[in-house]
Amino acid sequence: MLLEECEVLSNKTLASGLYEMKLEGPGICAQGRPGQFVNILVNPSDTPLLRRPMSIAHVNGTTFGLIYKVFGQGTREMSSWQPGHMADILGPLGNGWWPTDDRLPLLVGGGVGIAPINFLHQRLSQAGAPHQLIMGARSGAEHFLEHDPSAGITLTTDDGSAGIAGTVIDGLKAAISRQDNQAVTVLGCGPPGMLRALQSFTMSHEIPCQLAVEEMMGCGVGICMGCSVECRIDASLAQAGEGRRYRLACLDGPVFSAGELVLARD
Amino acid sequence: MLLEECEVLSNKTLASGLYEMKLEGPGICAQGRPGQFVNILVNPSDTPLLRRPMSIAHVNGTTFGLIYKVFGQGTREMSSWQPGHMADILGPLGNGWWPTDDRLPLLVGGGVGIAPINFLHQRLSQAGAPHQLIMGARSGAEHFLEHDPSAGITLTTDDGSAGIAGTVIDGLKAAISRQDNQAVTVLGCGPPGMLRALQSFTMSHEIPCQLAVEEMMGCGVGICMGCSVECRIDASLAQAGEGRRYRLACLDGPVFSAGELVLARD
Amino acid sequence: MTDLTVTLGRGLTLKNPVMVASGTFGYGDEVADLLDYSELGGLVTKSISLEPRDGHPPPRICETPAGMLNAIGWANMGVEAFCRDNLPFLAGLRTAVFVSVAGSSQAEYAHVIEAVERSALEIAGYEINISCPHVDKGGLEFGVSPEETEKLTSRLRAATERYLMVKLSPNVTDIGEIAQAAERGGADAVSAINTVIGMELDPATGIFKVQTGLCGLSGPAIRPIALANVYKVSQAVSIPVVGMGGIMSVEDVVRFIRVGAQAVQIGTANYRDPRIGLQIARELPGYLAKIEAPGLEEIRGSAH
Amino acid sequence: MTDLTVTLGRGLTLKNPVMVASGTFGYGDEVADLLDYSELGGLVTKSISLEPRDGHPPPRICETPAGMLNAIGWANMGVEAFCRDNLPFLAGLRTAVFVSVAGSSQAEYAHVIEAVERSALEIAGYEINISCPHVDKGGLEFGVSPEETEKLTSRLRAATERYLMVKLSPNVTDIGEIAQAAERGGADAVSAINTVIGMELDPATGIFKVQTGLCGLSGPAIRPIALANVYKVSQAVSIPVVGMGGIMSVEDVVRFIRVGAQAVQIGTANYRDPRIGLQIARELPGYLAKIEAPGLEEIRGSAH
Ligand SMILES: Cc1cc2nc3c(=O)[nH]c(=O)nc-3n(C[C@H](O)[C@H](O)[C@H](O)COP(=O)(O)OP(=O)(O)OC[C@H]3O[C@@H](n4cnc5c(N)ncnc54)[C@H](O)[C@@H]3O)c2cc1C
Ligand SMILES: Cc1cc2nc3c(=O)[nH]c(=O)nc-3n(C[C@H](O)[C@H](O)[C@H](O)COP(=O)(O)OP(=O)(O)OC[C@H]3O[C@@H](n4cnc5c(N)ncnc54)[C@H](O)[C@@H]3O)c2cc1C
Ligand SMILES: Cc1cc2nc3c(=O)[nH]c(=O)nc-3n(C[C@H](O)[C@H](O)[C@H](O)COP(=O)(O)O)c2cc1C
Ligand SMILES: Cc1cc2nc3c(=O)[nH]c(=O)nc-3n(C[C@H](O)[C@H](O)[C@H](O)COP(=O)(O)O)c2cc1C
Ligand code: FES
Ligand code: FES
Repeated sequence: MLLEECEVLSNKTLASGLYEMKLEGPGICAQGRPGQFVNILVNPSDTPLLRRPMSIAHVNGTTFGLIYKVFGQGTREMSSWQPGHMADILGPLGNGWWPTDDRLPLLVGGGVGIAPINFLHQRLSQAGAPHQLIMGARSGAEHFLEHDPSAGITLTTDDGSAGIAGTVIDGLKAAISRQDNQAVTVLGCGPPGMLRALQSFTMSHEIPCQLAVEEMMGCGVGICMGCSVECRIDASLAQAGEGRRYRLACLDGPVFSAGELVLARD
Repeated sequence: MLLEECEVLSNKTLASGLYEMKLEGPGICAQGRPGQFVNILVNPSDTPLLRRPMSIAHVNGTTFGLIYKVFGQGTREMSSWQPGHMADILGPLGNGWWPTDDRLPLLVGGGVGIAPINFLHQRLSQAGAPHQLIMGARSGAEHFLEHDPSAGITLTTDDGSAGIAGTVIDGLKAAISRQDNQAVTVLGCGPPGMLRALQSFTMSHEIPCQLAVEEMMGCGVGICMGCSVECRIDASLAQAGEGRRYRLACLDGPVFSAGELVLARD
Repeated sequence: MTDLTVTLGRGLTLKNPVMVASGTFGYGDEVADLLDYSELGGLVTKSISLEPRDGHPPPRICETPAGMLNAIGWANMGVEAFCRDNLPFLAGLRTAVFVSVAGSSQAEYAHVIEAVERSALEIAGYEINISCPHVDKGGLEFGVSPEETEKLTSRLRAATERYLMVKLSPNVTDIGEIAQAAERGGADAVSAINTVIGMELDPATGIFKVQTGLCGLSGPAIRPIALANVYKVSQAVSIPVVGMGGIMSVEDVVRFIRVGAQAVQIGTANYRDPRIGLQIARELPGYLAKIEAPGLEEIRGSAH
Repeated sequence: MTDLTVTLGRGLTLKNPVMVASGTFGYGDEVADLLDYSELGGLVTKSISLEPRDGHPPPRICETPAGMLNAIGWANMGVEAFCRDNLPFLAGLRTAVFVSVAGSSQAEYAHVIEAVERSALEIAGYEINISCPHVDKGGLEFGVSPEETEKLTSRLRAATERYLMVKLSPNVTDIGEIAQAAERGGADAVSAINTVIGMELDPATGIFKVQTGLCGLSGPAIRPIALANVYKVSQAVSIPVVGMGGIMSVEDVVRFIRVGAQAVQIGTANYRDPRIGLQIARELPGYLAKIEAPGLEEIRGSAH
């Protein structure tokens, strides 16, 4: 974890409603792993008060990328940053996805969850590790990759304007059907509804699954205890007084084993 | 008084530490008189919360100008506005300087008080009305006019780098000495110290004087009662229960008769 | 179009729930150039005392993070001049006008109301500002004591048949207890919150930014505090609650309704834009439609 | 170089007046990568209870205008695990470490202190978080009652020879009265303020932004409230006062000193930048020189 002054190298529209920012950050690039995030100080004034967490979306040499949507004041201001702007960034934070033996990784991303999934896809591709990528969006305009199942890239859209019409679950089923019996594991990130769908699909099909969650974060480094995530307590641990009902998204996550998570509230 | 969406036409450095902004505002231009001000919404967020009052510094057709210094967040943000920016502006507000019979007006401006004095100078010049202008600053770099006593323009600087070395009081004395016995009146605006000096100079020399004050303003339109200015209560009015100890800079001023003002605190 | 009328009891109905708060809309016609007052749900005047009051010396206000501090000191012209010079204009408006009443003794509050009643001008009623120091009780504010609040309310209840709303201070351990005291005293409604006690100073010199030192905080900074207090008050009483504190938008109005407010008042936001109250009133039907709320009644107190 | 040391009584001296506040710096070494803790004037731990506590369900925090709300619910590992796993690291730091103590009964507070004393680790002392609900008293917080505050303080005074600081809640009518009760009970210092009660909700759905509904407001939004409270407390007691609430800069630290604080704590600002405390400590001599203040002592309580 380090605090780095990062120069904005570029900042532009990537797809409908989606921006991509590239920043110079040698320290963050050297340490960053897929699933980790950075925490960005939007401006030195009192509003917005807290940093904004953003997943690392790719790393090239000493340059890392973010892929983000404009939601409110913080991301709106970020979208106005010009090349040359110096951003105060804390990272890399949290724990990423962990290696998965011999199983074929099926990467599933939706919403802004495509950002960390993109980084994971990049790293696996660079390592020549076989995997499948499934990305979901409402329409084709929100996608920035081409639907190409033969190259392992499956897109889904709610309106059917690109790739498979349907949700990422439909994309996931299609990708699974293409594997002849190879054991798979699902590595996912996306909005709460998608995480719940992935959790119930993988649990009912007994597929190992690791999900990255998004929680409101106060600090991103474990000092506010604000980013609690409800977890199923293993009965034996609870007995020993070691089971913690709530874990911290920033320190213990944001990637958790799907079986561990209690995903209740939107 | 009206709320006008004004387009920024230009916004640039006028002299050291001083900016000039020109805005399109037909309504404000039609009504504005020297000594009146406008109240500017800096941005739609919660900080800064209140509008920023700025004197009208000149009017040309449907375009008016502001001359301002960067003090804090509000003026810093204003200084970043590009041509085309639409500003939410309330004005014109307050009362300006009032006519002064046959006396020769001596206009005295210092600090950002040069802004309304500049407008008064412009209007008197356009009307062909004789007057003298005295502008004070710390150094020549902060001036945007040329020292030209024969044309009625006297500059003063603390460091002597332009015009007369000294304060506006020295400039005022020089200007007075150039009048052979013509009755004069002083119309001034500037920082608290300068206002106090002008007040005591004019009172001790029995020169009529009208001063524009700057007070913290909540609203600029008389609905918060925040911009109180202490005034000497005329004994006869006080008896009748009509004298008000505090008057409002935004409604009753910002121009007051110097004899009326109690200028205590910096 | 959604029905925005709000019934407050004692036969009083507002055309919409958006009023403007005491001390934040002047005496009368200051901003009449900018808006048609009759589109407002209601208007509360500056707090009026029996005699004219100079108010506090300058500086009276300063800005703080997302808020502002003030100590105006109930500067006002006194009830006599007010009834003569300003109230006729206000009483002629087609909106519910409440005269805010200040006093330093129970008798003074009563005398202010009696003077307004004598003027025979048609107003909706009164808002009682109990955040005034009680000189007979060593300067402690009426609003911090349930006993004083109840006594004052019942005395004023006897002085008028008009609507009587008691405005609560947030600077107490248990605001629900004070609200209940006002209810027992016969108040038709309570309004909350008045400003939160605050202070600001120049670090370089130590000089208070507002001359009195201790003064009152308002604006968006206090909105979370106001919502908590209105929530507590709504749980404590069965008379209507009028909510305020940091309202800047139609979303904020709906937040206050959801924690139990019957109507709301807008204060500091008027200084940014005096039209904000009627703009919000105009936006309200569209916003309710957007969130699929049939009306105000259906969402009132629905926070969970 | 200006002398920044601060004497707090009971033989305790801080190397500078800038501490970090309870609950805003984790348990121990979370941010040890980013800064050298020994440059801090002091460090207060998260509030520790006797048994482990899960804390409140998510969401636990939300942002507000220039502030944030939280309801963490004293999530902590319990004093036993804390003394075993975290306190050794903290006790090894060259800065004054205060263990923040939470409890739901007087006995629980005492047991926490006894457990820490048994660990025989070298710490500076304790900060008593009296904003905890007293289960025997129907859940009313200790900190709203002068009697409870005095009783609790004297009981804990008997349990330790170390420094005892009582942390006051601003959610009371008269904070000076509570501060005096702590002083009577034998506190070495009082610290103020804890968070201000607040609430936020989603206007579209009515769902609380923080799961508990009522929760605690912190950050720059409350700084004027904190300054007012520290000012009042400083007038009320003669023991040292440690000030906090919304501190973001060296100017803010000086503001608190000027209203009477002996030292300060930084809370929410740590979330923006965990180095802020030591950065301010480094800037302090330069700032004092700039405003021509010979030292802290000369400006303490100088607000006017
Ligand atoms: C670990 C993590 C990784 C993330 N990665 C990405 C990413 O790669 N791309 C992307 O576009 N978004 C990402 N987000 C979400 C992003 O942080 C929010 O969209 C952003 O903070 C919104 O800020 P705002 O000021 O624009 O909006 P606001 O108006 O503040 O809020 C809009 C929404 O964002 C959420 N939000 C606001 N602040 C935070 C915060 N401090 N922590 C978490 N959520 C917050 C709010 O709950 C709200 O729903 C990530 C969040 C987390 C926790
Ligand atoms: C009638 C009037 C006319 C003015 N005309 C001009 C002008 O022509 N050119 C110019 O440069 N300045 C003018 N000022 C001063 C100008 O309003 C302040 O410099 C500006 O508000 C500072 O805002 P800020 O956010 O940059 O600074 P802040 O950090 O907010 O404050 C810096 C200083 O400005 C003062 N200030 C802040 N807000 C206000 C406010 N709402 N009202 C009054 N003072 C405030 C503060 O007291 C402080 O001393 C005028 C002020 C008044 C009252
Ligand atoms: C400058 C100013 C003057 C005020 N004067 C009064 C007053 O005279 N009487 C009163 O009851 N409340 C007064 N208030 C309090 C407001 O009516 C309101 O209760 C408070 O400001 C909270 O609402 P807001 O955050 O929307 O401003 C005043 C507030 C401000 C900012
Ligand atoms: C997320 C969070 C958790 C906190 N936890 C505690 C706590 O466990 N014990 C305590 O005494 N105060 C706690 N506080 C209060 C702070 O220590 C401090 O009193 C308050 O936040 C005001 O200071 P600030 O505005 O600088 O944050 C907490 C504050 C926050 C924001
Ligand atoms: S965001 Fe602060 S502990 Fe996780
Ligand atoms: S600025 Fe509000 S009354 Fe003058």
